[in-house]
Amino acid sequence: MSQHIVSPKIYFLIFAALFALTALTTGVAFIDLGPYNTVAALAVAVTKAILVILFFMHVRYSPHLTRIVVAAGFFWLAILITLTLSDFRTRSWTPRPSGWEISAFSPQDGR
Amino acid sequence: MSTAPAEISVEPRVHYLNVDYGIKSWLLTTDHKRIAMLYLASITFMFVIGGAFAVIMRLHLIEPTGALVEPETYNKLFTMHGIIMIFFFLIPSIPAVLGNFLVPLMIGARDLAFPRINLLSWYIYVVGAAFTMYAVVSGGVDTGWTFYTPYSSTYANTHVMATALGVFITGFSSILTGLNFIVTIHKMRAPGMTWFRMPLFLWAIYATSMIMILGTPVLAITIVLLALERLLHVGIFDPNLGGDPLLFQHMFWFYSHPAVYIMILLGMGVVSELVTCFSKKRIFGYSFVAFSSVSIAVLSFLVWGHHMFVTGQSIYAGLVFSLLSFLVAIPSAIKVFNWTATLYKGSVSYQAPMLYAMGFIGLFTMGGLTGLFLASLATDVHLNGTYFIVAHFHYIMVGSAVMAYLGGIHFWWPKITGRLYPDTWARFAALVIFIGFNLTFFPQFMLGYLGMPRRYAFYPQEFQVLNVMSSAGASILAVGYLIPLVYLFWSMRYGPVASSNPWGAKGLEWQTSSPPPTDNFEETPVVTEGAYAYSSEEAPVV
Amino acid sequence: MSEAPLALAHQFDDLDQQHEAGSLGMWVFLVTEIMFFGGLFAGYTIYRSLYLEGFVAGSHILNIKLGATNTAVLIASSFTMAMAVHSAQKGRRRAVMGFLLLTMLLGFTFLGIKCVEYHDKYVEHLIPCESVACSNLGLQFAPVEQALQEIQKQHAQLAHVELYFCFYFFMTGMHALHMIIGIGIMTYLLLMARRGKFNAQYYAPIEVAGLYWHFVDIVWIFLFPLLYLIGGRY
Amino acid sequence: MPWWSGFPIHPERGSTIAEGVDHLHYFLTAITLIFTAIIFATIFYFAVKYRRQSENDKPPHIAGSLTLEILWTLIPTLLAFVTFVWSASLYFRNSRPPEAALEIFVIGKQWMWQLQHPEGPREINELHVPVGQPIKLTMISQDVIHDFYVPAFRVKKDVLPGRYSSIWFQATKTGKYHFFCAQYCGAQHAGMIGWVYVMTPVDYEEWLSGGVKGESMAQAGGRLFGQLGCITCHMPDGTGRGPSLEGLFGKPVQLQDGRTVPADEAYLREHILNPRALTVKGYPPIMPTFQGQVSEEQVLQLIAFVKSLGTEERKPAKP
Repeated sequence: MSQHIVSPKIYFLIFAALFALTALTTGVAFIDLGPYNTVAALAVAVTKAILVILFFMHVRYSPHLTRIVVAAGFFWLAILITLTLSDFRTRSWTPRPSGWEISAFSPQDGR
Repeated sequence: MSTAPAEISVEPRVHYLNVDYGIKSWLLTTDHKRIAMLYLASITFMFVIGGAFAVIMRLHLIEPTGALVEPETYNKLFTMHGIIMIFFFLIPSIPAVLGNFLVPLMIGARDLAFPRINLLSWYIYVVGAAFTMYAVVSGGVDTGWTFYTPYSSTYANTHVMATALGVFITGFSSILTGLNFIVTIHKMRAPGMTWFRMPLFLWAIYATSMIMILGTPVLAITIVLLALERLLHVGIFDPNLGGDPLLFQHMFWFYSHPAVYIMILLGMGVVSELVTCFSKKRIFGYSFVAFSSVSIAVLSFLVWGHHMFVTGQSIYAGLVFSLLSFLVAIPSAIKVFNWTATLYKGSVSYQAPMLYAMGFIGLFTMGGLTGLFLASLATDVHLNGTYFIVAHFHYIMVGSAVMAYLGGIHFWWPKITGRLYPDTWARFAALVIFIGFNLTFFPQFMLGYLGMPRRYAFYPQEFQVLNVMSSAGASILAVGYLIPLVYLFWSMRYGPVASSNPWGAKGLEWQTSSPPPTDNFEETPVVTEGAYAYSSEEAPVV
Repeated sequence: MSEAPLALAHQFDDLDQQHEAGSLGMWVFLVTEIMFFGGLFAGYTIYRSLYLEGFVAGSHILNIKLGATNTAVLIASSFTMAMAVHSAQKGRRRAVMGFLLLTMLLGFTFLGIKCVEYHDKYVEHLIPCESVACSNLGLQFAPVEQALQEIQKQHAQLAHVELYFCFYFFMTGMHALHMIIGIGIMTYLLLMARRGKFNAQYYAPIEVAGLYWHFVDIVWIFLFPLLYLIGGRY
Repeated sequence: MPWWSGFPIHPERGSTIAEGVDHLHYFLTAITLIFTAIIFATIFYFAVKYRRQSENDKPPHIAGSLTLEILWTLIPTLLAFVTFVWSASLYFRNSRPPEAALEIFVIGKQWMWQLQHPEGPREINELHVPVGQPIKLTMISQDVIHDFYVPAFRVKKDVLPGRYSSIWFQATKTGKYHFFCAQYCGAQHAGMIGWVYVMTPVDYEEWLSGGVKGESMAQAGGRLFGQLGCITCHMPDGTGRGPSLEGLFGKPVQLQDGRTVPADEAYLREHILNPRALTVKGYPPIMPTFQGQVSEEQVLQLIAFVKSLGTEERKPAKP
């Protein structure tokens, strides 16, 4: 399992990559990309997290069980966020006999 | 009916109970069997307190204007009854008592993966119980076990913080127990014990541990946010900050619905063991029952919205949650059919554990199907917040989970204490509980359909007759629960000595002596056949 | 180095089984931590989608330089922790102690920078607390000059910015608490390492502590963009 | 009076949707009783037929049968799906109030209900409605979450603080029906109940005119509109700094950041209490917030006034 010893060179490489990604995400924040700012910030954060999980936490060399456990953790978090968000985002949908009439906004009911 | 086992001369054999005496040997033990006994004592104490609150409430509701207590006290009674029964009895009962005792025995291990963490989780449970008991003694809390904001965060002036802290701490006890079970089942199975040779009780334990691991932390963070909102007078559920009380309900029910499956899944696990042993037959459709346990655990995380159909959740989300709630009922139906099919061509005996198992199957069918009323949107609008809901979840929690727990306690009692209990008394108690239970909670279905809201300290006149019937049933049920307490304690000293396998059951725990030695097995057993191999020709010599 | 008998617990058959059980146990615990922080992230996501301009205003009030340096500090501490595990695998006792000390040092730096940020919020009256006790301590939410202009620039409502700061303090506070626990664990490991408890065969406690520390780093990796970089600074 | 006479089995059906909900309820009751009976009977039959003859019986080894498993997976799934479609469509239809519904405002506060008719009369824990006329209740709470529940009409909805929620019903039978608070709200939660009096339209008109004739909500709203100084910006001819509110209710409004939203009650309430988040296109965000200066009831009166501006003919048609 984690008997596999990772050479310090790879550790240093990963450290450098993480450092660069941090600088990147901070720099990108100062450029106006409209809605893509958030997408970019999240994409960088996810890559950094994957790097830490695979190399620093040795998941790359661990048996499948550990990978399933990690995936299950993030999947359940996704369940909580998506199903709750589905309620908040569809509150302003009022049912019409012909189907949904999706009004762009009804303030307190959540945009 | 059951022939008394041949009298075995009791030579002073060292086992986990008489290996050491004294308070220190109990309070500092890391033996999973002793920790199970510590849990048994503490949750029975909590069950008695919770039960007392229930009896007072039922007596109070005999009169439409309320016969016994003030409305404020009644609100505290139903809140404390809910909190104690759910967080301090039902959730720890089967996993911490039967699970702790049996998991290492059933997979042929010497102990759980982390014995010290196991003892730590008992201490965490006791500290949590202490906080809640402090709240009970010094005035109680009246927010309902659901702690809905903004009442619990701004308007309630009772001991919400102490109870919330108690529930928060006890949550970690069930997280650590779940963690222990998952690692033990994965890493410490005896040679030859593949996943599909494991008893179904262990499948249920595994599925329940998944729920404990994935659900309880969300309850913990929700309670921390509630406590912070009460402390700082500002928080994310506060309407005048633009916060939404529904977010609290979403995060609360994300844990609390799977929590009801923690209670029932293990009841199913116990019943799978009882039905197979007392009909001397292999379970019908082993892999279907095993996979339905795991699929219940997974699906239970997708359905919590059916608690919020009328609380202002969006109609679209209501449709999604309603469909998912119907799907979660399917695996439970599969299990019930498989248990019933197991009896076919078996050799059925009616000892007390089997009576509890059969009672479980019937009442669980009733409880489960009344859940369909609440999963379907149109009827839930009428029935939400009425006594129909109270009846539904009592059929599941009391009618099924507690019955299965009692069945399990009776079935493994010889293994736990090395003594047999008086079976005629046990069957009588099972019957009294069955009758008392139905008389208490069936009228509440009708009360709910008539529209009597729950959590009412006084109610209109026309609901009185059904309430009186329910209170009558409650007194029978209370008596029914006291009888086992008496004869089980009696049997610890005076019961006939039990052989290592009094029921002729299959399973590794019946191959070691009862009560088992501290290290469970003389030498680690090797498993050669599937679970419940009752009818294979070369039945291993017991 | 003969197998250290004292290290093998009686319920395990061999050291490998014990090691795998330890790692799996920590990973399952980290899943509970994911769900624990997950509750906060879920609340954050929902309110960000409902009151975006309040969150943008709140995020622009934060000091992005301190946030970025903190991220770099934490990544460095992750690196030194990984090196500590590596040297434990090689059985080099002095290297293990050195790297553990370095990781704790970086951890304290992170907490120091965090205190500076919290102090700035205290001075700018951005503490989300409405209770009487808080106002006696001078903790209240009444943004002034620079923060107020930012809020008006974004057309945000004061209540929504206060909601944002609720999340800011709850999330970074919970993360800081986990940092303090991590540093506590490492001091204990430092003492055990000094007493030579670990060798090339038995180093599980260090590896498990490493997993915990990397998890705390991952939480911050997500916290930094979500709290500091909302909507971009232009 | 014999004890069993006060022992109703079946709640009254007082509204148009009660019929449909009851049919679904009986369908589900039938399923529950049939399946429970099947299970109990099978267990009882097997338990007796295959009772243990001797201790060393050797029952056959039956591992299971795939066909049976598939059978008792498909049938429950089918039943579940049928019930889901039936109940979802019923719920979908019941959730939309008809256009010409008479609107009544409900304010829940700790342990009493205040019901406000647009024509002016205000009732505590009582609601007088004409039979046969669809009624829409727009509800809000002043403190904790309450829940307006009329068992005879099969309607229930939580009443939330800070947000309007609405239900509708059309009474079919005159008479007196209970309404309850069905969401726990504190000490006197059980006391927050009252009566819905369904009357013939003639009696309703007589009650409406006979009762204490305060000014109608629209008139009270108009008075407030002047007192609070709204008139200075929202001039009827649109020459003030704010937009004219003539005929605004129900029409889409263009916001500063490009969104167009319908000007319904929720929009107006949000605009009164938190205006800066909803600056209308072409107008500076200078409207002050009235949070804390107006009670929920006054907000409802202002909204009633705005609705009555320039839409005399669109008043709900008198029966």
